[in-house]
Amino acid sequence: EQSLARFDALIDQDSRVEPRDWMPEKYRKTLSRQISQHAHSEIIGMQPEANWITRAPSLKRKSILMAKVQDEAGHGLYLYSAAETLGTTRDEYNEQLLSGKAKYSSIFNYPARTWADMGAIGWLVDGAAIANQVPLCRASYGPYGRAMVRVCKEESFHQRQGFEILLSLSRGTDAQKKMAQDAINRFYEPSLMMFGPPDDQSPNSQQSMAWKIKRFSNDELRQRFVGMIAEQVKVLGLTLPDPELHFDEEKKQWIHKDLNWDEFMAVIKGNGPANAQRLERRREAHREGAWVREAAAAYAAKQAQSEVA
Amino acid sequence: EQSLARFDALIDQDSRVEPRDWMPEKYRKTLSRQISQHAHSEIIGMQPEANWITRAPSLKRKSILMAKVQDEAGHGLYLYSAAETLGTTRDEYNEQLLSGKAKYSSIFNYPARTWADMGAIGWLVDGAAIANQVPLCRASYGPYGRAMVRVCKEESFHQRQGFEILLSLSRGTDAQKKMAQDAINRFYEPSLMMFGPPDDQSPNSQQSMAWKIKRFSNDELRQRFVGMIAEQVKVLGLTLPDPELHFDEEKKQWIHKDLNWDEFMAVIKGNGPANAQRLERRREAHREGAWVREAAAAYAAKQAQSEVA
Amino acid sequence: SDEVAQYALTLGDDALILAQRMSHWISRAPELEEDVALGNIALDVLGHARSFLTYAGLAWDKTEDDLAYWREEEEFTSLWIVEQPNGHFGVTIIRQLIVSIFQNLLYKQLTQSKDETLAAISAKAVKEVDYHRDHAIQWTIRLGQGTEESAAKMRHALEILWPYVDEMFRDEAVHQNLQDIAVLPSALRAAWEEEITAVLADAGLEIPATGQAMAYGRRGEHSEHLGYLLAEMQVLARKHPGASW
Amino acid sequence: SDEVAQYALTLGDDALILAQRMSHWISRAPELEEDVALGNIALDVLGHARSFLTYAGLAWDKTEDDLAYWREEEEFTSLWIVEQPNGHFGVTIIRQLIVSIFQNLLYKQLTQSKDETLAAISAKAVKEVDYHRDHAIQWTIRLGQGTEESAAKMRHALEILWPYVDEMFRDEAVHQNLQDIAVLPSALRAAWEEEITAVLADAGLEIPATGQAMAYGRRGEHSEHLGYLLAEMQVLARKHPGASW
Repeated sequence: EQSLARFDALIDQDSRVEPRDWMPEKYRKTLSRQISQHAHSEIIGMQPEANWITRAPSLKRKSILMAKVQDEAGHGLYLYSAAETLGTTRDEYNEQLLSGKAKYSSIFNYPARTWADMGAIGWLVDGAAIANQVPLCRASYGPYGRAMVRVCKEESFHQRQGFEILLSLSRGTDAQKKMAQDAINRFYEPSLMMFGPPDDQSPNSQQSMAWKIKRFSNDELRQRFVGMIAEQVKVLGLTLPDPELHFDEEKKQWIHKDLNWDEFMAVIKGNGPANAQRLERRREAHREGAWVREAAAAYAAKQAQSEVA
Repeated sequence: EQSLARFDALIDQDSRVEPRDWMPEKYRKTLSRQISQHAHSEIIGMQPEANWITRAPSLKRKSILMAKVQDEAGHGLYLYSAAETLGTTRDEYNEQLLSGKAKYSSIFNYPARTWADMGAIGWLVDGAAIANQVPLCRASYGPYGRAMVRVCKEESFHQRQGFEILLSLSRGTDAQKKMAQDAINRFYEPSLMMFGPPDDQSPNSQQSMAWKIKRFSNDELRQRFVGMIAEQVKVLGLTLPDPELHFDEEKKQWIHKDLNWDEFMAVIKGNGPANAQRLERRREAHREGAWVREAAAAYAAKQAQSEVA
Repeated sequence: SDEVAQYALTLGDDALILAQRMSHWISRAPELEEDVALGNIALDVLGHARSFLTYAGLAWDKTEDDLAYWREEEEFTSLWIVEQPNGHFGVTIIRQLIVSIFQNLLYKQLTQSKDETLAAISAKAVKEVDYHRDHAIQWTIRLGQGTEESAAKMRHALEILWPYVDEMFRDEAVHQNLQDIAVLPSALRAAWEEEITAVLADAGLEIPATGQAMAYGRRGEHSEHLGYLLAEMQVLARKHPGASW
Repeated sequence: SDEVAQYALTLGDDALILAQRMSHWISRAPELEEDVALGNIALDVLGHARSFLTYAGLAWDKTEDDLAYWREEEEFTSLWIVEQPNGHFGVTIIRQLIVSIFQNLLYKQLTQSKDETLAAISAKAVKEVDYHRDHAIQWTIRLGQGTEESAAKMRHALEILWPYVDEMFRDEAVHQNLQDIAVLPSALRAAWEEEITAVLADAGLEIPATGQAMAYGRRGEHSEHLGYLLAEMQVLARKHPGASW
């Protein structure tokens, strides 16, 4: 009882909960799921972009893209570290991912079909991620908040790079412009859905907000994001595939077209275009790396033994 | 003694030695080595051409090339069958190939660098092979002679196709012509060396000729071949990379430049450009196919058992 | 007509991409007999591709090579199942099982098409595909029942490939607009399922519980694999525009 | 001068092809830490490639991208060792061991070059390559001494790659014409052998008894692998001649 009071006080005072602190089991579980999903998303999210590293059309872009995908592996690493402080190991989290039990951000189940997707993913997907994540830097759980600070810094860099890719394309040849517009057309709606279902259909959000894990509702964040990209797309001289999109001065909010939540649910359930491919690639890397990890462990054990002796 | 007399009589009468017949151990060994080397050459010889199947520049050429490479697998199969009649199994022959103990035609240790190599290999390499092989259709060992009849029929088809590839290139764009000439430049000398060392440095040839396995000497065959291609290259409007090449009216023979026998020996010893790659590819196919062969054997055993029961 | 050509293009594209995948096996098979068998299959399927593409090209004044080498990824109409990588031998066999049973039913039906050329190409193709189907069935049973390792590999192959089954049977405008000429893929599904279920049962295997990919190859929306395949297939031809070979 | 540019091109080409190979590992490594490490290495090496190619291009009024994307296979001067496929992780590690020890000695020496640009690029590169070398050494020891399986895989990796060692140390005209500017590869051989022999000994491995391939990448005569690599690397850039990205 005293513990709970202390926990509630920490939350009330906008102070940080740390790994050593007592916390309600459901708080732990919620965070464990959320942080590990986030880590999984970074890892799976490497794949659509890795798909264009070997084919990047200039060495500069290749270099930037490699650095970005590598950053994502890094984000995965420190998010797993944050998640591990909740008492579950990285191997266990990884097992959840490989078995299909754990989720990751659904948007990575869409294929990266053209080079322009490197731009759209950076601008829209990373953009939505940042909108989601900036408030998480103040998340009540200390290790998560601190990990997010690092992640957000790099992500905003990535978003700018994505925007630059689209900007170059939009100022390029007709084929390049067309490629850029096509990528935006494909990623617009899925990126809006990255914030999750509308507030009235998102039952878990309330508790997360009470715990100060989440600071804004799905719809609030979506509003912020769609307003931002509605402005930025003008700089590109391109359009968002949403004729209904406008700012309603009365309601003081952005009105966008209805989103295809059926598709969203189908993708989450494993029926997206690339779910099977993404998971299999992860499993393959795990399977083919098994002998390496075993050898490294065997070697470490021998070393430990010889140090003892 | 009676057996030997009978064997000698068969050879004398230009009759065929058959698997059931007694034969000198050295005759058996010579044939076993020669036929299996020939089979290995067909198998390894698939690789340089397989290198261009997925990139063939027209669907017609792709189709012809696929059929050709597949024919080579077929040749390998019936040559191994002929070789097996001498008392060594295909698995044993294969083991000799994979371990590096057995040889195969050295020319396949050169890379197939461009599409024009498909032409040069067909015209020069298959051409030289045919010159070697036509007399083998009358080889004293029955199964070998009969296998060669089938092989030769298909090879001459392949040679014509190779020539046609070069002909198309020679009538094509400048880049195509250049590609064709370059391929001829690279394959000319190695193809002349396919007939083996000059007669005065080829000690085993005498015995093979006495046994009527071999019907013409290395130099005789080389003469025939070089005379043929010297004529055919004119049709292509291209040149052989041999300024010394001419027919000596007095000696009644073709004079060609000195061949680089040091390189020939180095390639045989395993130091050609592609020896390591060729063998490793074969080993890889063998290694990765192991589970398939094991499963097939296990299934066959189960079937056999259930038929008995 | 343009519509018939569009339909022939879908048939040609499936065959072309599958032939390209299968041809990679030549010189890499688990045993020599399979180098020959897989090579034969690849050659047959390439033949079908050439017939269908040549026919499609007539409507647009294009050759088979124009269509194979000079279209961009989004202009190809192939199914995702044929784009999937070869993987190990068992993956290739399961892909062949899925596709050749489908093609066998399809071509058989197409011999009844009111379009005489499609009917004639299919009449020739169906005999060959019948052999491909048999080859895939025999190997599925052999590997499914062979060793524990081979059975596990076949289960894995089914899991990898099953998500691309639904797409094969989706009716698109290209089918619906051509009554009595095209075959509605959806109409083949029951027979296909019956047949493959029986084969898998013989092999001691089961239909896996996977999702179904939102795959729209017919509309030019392809898996991430196709771009690599085309880059390799087209590289030489594209370096020499206008050249004859 | 043209000669210095030619030399810079050889350095740039080795780095570019190696970076292309290494970059394929990102998202496929045996553990996340290696996704990061191999990605770092690829990124460093790509950086070296860009510096050398940019420098080479100055002599010919060409950009790094002109040189990377618009040359044909026979114009590339890379060594066969960097063209070799990644294979399994152990093959990549042995390739890294062979190449990074070589590059470390080479760049160290090149910091003394009379050509100031080459010296400056090398001074930066040598620090990074020193880390690559260390990474390869640590993994060689770990895998050589790890399990029986890993030791066998490392022996196999050595057998596959050793045939391409001689080529690294062959002096060509491009080196001989540039006294005090270029490093003679042959001069590095003794130190390289000493170092790699010691590492292999620590790992319980040995120099294998393989042949040496007649490899002449410096003259534009490449292994069969390079064509595929370039087709993939160049495909997009070549579809859009003159475009900026």
